Amino acid sequence: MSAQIVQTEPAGPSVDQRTGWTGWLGSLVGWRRLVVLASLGLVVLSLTRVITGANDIDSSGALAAALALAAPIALAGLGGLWSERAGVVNIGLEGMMILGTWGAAFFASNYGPWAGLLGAILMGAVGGAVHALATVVFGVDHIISGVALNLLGLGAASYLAVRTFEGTGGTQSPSLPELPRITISGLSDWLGEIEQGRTFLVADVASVLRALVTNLSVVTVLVVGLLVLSWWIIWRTSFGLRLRSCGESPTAAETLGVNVYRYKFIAVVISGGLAGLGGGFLAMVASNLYREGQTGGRGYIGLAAMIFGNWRPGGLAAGAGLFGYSDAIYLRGGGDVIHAFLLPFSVFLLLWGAWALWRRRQGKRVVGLVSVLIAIGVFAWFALTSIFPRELTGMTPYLATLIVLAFASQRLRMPKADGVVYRKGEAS
Amino acid sequence: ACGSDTPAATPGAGNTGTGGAPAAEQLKVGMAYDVGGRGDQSFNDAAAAGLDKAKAELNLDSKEAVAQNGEAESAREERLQQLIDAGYTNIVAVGFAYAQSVAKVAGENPDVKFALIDSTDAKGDNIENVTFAEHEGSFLVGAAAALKTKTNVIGFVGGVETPLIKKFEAGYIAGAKAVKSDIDIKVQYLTQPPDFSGFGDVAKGKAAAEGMYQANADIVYHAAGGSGGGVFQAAKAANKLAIGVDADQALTADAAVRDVILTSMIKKVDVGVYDFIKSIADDKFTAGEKSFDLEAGGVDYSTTGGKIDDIKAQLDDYKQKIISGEITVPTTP
Amino acid sequence: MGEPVVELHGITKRFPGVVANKDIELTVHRGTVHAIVGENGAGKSTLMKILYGVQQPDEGTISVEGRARQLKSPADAIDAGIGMVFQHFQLADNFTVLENVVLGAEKLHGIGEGARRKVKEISDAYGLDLDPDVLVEHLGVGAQQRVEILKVLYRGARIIILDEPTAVLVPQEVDELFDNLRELKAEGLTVIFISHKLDEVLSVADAITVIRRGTTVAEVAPRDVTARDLAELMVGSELPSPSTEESTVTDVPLLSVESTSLDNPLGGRPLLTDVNLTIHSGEIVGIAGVEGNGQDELVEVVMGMREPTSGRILLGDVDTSSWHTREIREAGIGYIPADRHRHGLLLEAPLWENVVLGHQTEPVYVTGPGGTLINGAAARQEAEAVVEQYDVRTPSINVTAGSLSGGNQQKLIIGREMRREPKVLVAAHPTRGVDVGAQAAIWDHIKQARRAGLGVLLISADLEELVGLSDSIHVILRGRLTGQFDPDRVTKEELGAAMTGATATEGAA
Amino acid sequence: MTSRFDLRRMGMALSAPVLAIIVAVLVTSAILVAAGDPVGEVWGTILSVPRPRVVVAIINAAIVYYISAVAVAIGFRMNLFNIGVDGQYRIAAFAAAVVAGEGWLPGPLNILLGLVVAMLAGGLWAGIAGLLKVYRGVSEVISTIMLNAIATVLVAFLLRKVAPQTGSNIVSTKPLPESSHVSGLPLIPGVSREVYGLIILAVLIGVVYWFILGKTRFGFDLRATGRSESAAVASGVKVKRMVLMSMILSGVVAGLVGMPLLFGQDYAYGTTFQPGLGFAGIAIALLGRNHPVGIVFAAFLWAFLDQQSNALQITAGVSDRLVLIIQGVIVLSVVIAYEVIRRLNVRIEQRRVAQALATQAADVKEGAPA
Ligand SMILES: Nc1ncnc2c1ncn2[C@@H]1O[C@H](COP(=O)(O)OP(=O)(O)OP(=O)(O)O)[C@@H](O)[C@H]1O
Ligand SMILES: Nc1ncnc2c1ncn2[C@@H]1O[C@H](COP(=O)(O)OP(=O)(O)OP(=O)(O)O)[C@@H](O)[C@H]1O
Ligand SMILES: [Mg+2]
Ligand SMILES: [Mg+2]
Repeated sequence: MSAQIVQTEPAGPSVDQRTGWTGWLGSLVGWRRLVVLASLGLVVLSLTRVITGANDIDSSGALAAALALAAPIALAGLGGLWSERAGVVNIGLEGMMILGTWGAAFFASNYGPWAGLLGAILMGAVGGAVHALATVVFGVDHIISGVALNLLGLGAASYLAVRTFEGTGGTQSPSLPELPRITISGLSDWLGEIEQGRTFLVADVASVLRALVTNLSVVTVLVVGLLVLSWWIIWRTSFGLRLRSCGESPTAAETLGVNVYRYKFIAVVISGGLAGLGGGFLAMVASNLYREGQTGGRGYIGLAAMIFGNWRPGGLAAGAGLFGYSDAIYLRGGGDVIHAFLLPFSVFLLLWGAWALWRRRQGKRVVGLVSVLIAIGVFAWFALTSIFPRELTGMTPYLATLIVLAFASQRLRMPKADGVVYRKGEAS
Repeated sequence: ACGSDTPAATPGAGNTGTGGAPAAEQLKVGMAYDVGGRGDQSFNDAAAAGLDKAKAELNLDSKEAVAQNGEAESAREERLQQLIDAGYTNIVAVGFAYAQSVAKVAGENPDVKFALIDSTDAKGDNIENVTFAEHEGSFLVGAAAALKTKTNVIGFVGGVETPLIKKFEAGYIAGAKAVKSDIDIKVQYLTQPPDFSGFGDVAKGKAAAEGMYQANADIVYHAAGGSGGGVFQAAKAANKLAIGVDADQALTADAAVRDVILTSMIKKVDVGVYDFIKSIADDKFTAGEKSFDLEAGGVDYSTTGGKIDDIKAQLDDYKQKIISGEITVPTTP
Repeated sequence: MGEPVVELHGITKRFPGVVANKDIELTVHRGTVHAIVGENGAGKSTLMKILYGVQQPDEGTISVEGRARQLKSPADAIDAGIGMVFQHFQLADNFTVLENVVLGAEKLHGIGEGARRKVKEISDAYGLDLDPDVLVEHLGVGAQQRVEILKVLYRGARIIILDEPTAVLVPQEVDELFDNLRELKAEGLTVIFISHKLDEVLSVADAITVIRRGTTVAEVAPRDVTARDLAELMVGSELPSPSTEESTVTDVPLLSVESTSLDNPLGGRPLLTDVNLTIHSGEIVGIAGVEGNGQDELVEVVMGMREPTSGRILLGDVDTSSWHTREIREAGIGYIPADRHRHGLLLEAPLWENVVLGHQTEPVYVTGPGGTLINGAAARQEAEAVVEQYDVRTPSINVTAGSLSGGNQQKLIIGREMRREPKVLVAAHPTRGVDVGAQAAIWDHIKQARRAGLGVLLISADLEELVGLSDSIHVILRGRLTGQFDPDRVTKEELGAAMTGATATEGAA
Repeated sequence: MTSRFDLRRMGMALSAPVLAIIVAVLVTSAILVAAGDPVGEVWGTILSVPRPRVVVAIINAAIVYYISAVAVAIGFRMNLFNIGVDGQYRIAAFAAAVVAGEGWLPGPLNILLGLVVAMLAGGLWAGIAGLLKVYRGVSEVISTIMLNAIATVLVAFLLRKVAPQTGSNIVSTKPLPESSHVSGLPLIPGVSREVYGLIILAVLIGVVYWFILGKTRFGFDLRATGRSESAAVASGVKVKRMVLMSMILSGVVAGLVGMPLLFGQDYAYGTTFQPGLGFAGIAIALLGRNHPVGIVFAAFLWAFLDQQSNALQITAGVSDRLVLIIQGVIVLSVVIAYEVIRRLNVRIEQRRVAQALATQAADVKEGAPA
């Protein structure tokens, strides 16, 4: 890949010997760590909500919107995960997503909503197959092929749309039939009442649950299912083992009789299918029609979510969730919510700075001091204003992602042979 | 589907025109649409309706071309020039994005006549600037919202935060405040220029409107082009109301959501386009600004669905006050 | 001797412009260790890859256990009961031992508990001492090789190919490996074994095939030949022998490492602890050690690629411990890295650019105001000189470094460093994977420079080389220098013991 | 021998794009036929000899594309994927427009000031991604995607703050003083349209790019790092510094992308200022193989297709989005053709090496017995 993660430290024998609670957290495996982090997050949200009175911070509506906005990003990211785990960088997710939006619209309007979903997957998979053909069979640089796919995807979808949705001028499709949504109304109402109670933590748990039982699209459930399923297939089955081996060391895989080309090809096609489904989600769940420009760069965001999530399903779900949440907050006019977040952010900065100062490591001093100063500044901002300027709320999703990344430890580990063009017979 | 989208303008349009006269020289009209083009169920469609009406009445040959997102200035120039080269010497440039290119191409082609919609930035002897008083129309639907709200909270969703859309917002707020000075108005824009995806991102429109409804708003007005579909969906899901824009959306929107549309702020781009073509056919073209305001019937509110029949009198009262100049509607919020 | 299990007839393999194998005849009998020897590029690996199905022969037949076989891929070879350990290990670093072992053979025992049990069972049975759940990247080379062998055994291979398995092992590990081989042999397995270390070959093999320029030139029994005979069969002519010379050591210290330690940034045991050593003008100081005991880190600290946590590096009497690599190189330290592909060369760049690499600021190579421009003409001239003086076999200096054979790549690196007449040379494995002829030439160059006052820090896994070249030898173990030896008196066994920490070493210096 | 070698290489270098274009035409034609669109008219339109005014438009578009592609290429040469050129040039154009719009300095000096401000702004914005990468290990792929979006919001916000209230529907910075317009060059006879005067800027950037990369020590270090980071480190390159420097440099050049538009056409930064040039730059850089001359051809090809396809809707009645398909197919087929030809070259080179070695060996044998 032309874009590699510069390893900031030379790889040595990495013995995990971190201390304190971060060490304990690190020692938790996958989903358990996720659960702990999520609970922690909820407590922080709840505290912030109670202190600042910004109730939309975790209202069931905000959470439901976050889920709906996160789902297509998660699908794109999951597509990226499949392909990159098999060693093929997929910057063409956006193009495959666009193909998916058209596929969903065309098939749904002709053969019904479920066919629409399949159509989205199919069209995305076609895009994936082209990428696979170029990168796996012809050994083309993965970035170049991905860039070409983004052009092709956009071009093909617009061109096809003009041909297939003639009545509407070609920039959008007629409205599409809907897929079922799940509402457990009794439970939803009851939880709604608890949520309105605004009690610390209780209301927050209720609103999380309410978001899950109110007007939840079956496709959203499918997305969650696909995340889990992908994890299971890639990390728990022999198929997945082989697939990952193609991303880590294709020559090793080859010498053990694994048909590397085949696995890479399959992975990239699946990747395309998932990204296509992400497009389908946009066309059929998030809205009810195909529209040119509908994906709005979500393929790239999905890619970012996957890198954010360290090439793991849980991580990418967190990345997509973070993004979907901040997007939801912004779209819901969350000037007050964003303002409320200044409080925990300043507290976090203060703790971070204090910790850095306390450790007294050389060079950390300055970092610590600066953090504390910024923390004070942020707190002052929080205290002296009552709302975040509306014109700037639009940058929240992006800024939040950058800030989290800047503070999160960057122990990113991409598959070792990711982006490396593989040729058969090169084992030595 | 587009044929049925022609709003408001069709009544009276029969075959009474000069369609049959073979002797008359064919009028050649080139349409350069904004992004979205014919079929966007909104702004461009309204312009297309004007063309269609003229076609039905006049001996007309037309050519249409549409802009792409994020295109170069030169692409717009080239589009206009291509139309001229192909012999279409009466050009309708739909949307303010064409201002610069119209100025340039009009200068180079003094014999070609231009109608530039929504902009007064390009002036010339052969340019008619067709503008609309969106703020005045928006004032009326703002007043309607304020009169109809039960929660005293209403909303506005703008597609992209441009001065044009802010004009809608300003009028809406003024109208609502004129009725109830203490009314709470939520305002949200979906994207910032040059990211114009806010006019086509239904998902975002939906999320924004949802937020407003959940924050107790019961009526949301949108000036968000295609994203407005999401606003209607959210209204439907929340069992609340929405206000359409540009066309009478209770007629043009997706059938499933038409019943949530309280009223629409109609911007009669079709009339503007039709008038331009007609003026050329009649050899009465005049350059300069042609403002389609409330008085000229260029903007209005719609009554389809009968949801505002009870307040029609009050709205018409406001209308008269605006026309008479008693009320001056601001153009910026 | 058992019946023939592998019979290769008339194997020919042509690569573009090269005939790697030509009419090869090879018969291997059951229950034997069969060695294959030959120069670099003779075609040994190619032949083995053909037998393992990685590559397909252009001509010739293969039969395994009496049956003619078409080996289209490694899968076919595995099917036929063949397993191969490659010259460069084929392991996924980020996989556990278990994952590496079961990959491709999931059908046998699944990928879960059953497989884990089986892995433990084999590991115990052969004393491989491997934990199935450890990540391979945390293993040393020796253990990695045992994983490779475990992979082969797990698949129930009856014929095992080992391509240069001992290149990276210390004597004790070699002995363990050979013990294992004998055990396998006793169970009726067949081993095909490639090595450049002819003594080893003689000690372990039951039969030896010599390949020269792609063809089999002889099959001999180990008891009938000496190492020298073998070498001459390989090369087809007589060889110069490495000779020790009288000491040129002076008392002018060039490079001193003083109480230097280096912490592991990821926590855990320090990578280097209190290292002290001095290199004088005209002295070659050898470092012996099992790979992964801090040699790389020592080199990186000396070369300024890492800053020591404590201690000082002195060049003459200037403290250079906080200097950057470039400044250190400018001060006259030459560097031959252990991994030429990763650290020594730009494989896609032409030779003349590679000659500049590492010397970008040398006055010869720069021009313009403040030396900000690269002088292409001078670089080409120097490259021609390197090629000429160091016998780099290449058609021109405009071909890419990647298209040279390993030995010639190494000569290029040595030439580019020596031509700059360094005061000190840090040489890590200067002759690894290089055939005997080229090896002798490289040694000669180093010795010549030593006579002129060069000080050398020599790191090598080849004990022969260490003993033959060094004026003194330090053993490095877990990041500490644990003993100093006089190369004239120490035996390989003593060194080996010290390297593995098997003895409490008190230097015999 | 060298000359024959070079001739062959040139032949190879040319055959790849030609082959690729043929493939692209075939594939696109197949799509057109399948969709039932008029193949002849489409190609007739796209491949027609452009009118003089279109030639000017092509040159102008190519100028802007070229700068953008060079910005991207600087990153690629370092294995950095700067997706952020888009945001960088918009921030830069805005900053330059604001400063130059004030007209503090007279005529040409004001232009120069604008260019410097643009370079600073672009460099700073890219520098954020560089800093995040070097000090926090944040992948530049993510950070530049995020920074693009942040730039959009930030510029829109600031633009509203500084824009004079004109009642226009286009929000713009204060227009440049007349004296700061860079007059166009009447290179093409027969039209009133002119080529951007800042074509000089593009040429200069190309030459400087070629010079720095190919001739200087800095360029040597940069290329070395791109080819093998580990080898570069061992050779004494300070990789972190290189990452930061090349990211900033990429941003500096990105900052200049909008300058021909600003000083030669729009004379202000407004909401209709062309977005998306950074993304085109990625494809063009890749197509031109990050080579200063290669990118010239790629930029012209891209601009040619873009401009020629403008007429598709009007003359052939086909969506001009078709051009995206053509461009995508061209990118793919060009790289595939290059790859095929590269492999051929490697083989030939290996054969040459082997042959030369064989003769050397023979010489040795025949000469003195070693
Ligand atoms: N894939 C390949 N493509 C082209 N040439 C090759 C390839 N593999 C090997 N060769 C050539 O075939 C010849 C034999 O190489 P091989 O790797 O078999 O040698 P070897 O005897 O194993 O050498 P070494 O002792 O260095 O490992 C060499 O000349 C080499 O250049
Ligand atoms: N797949 C290949 N394609 C082209 N050339 C190859 C290939 N594999 C090997 N070679 C060539 O074969 C020769 C020897 O290969 P080999 O892998 O044995 O290297 P080596 O000399 O042993 O070096 P090292 O010890 O670093 O591996 C080299 O000239 C190399 O360029
Ligand atoms: Mg070999
Ligand atoms: Mg070798």
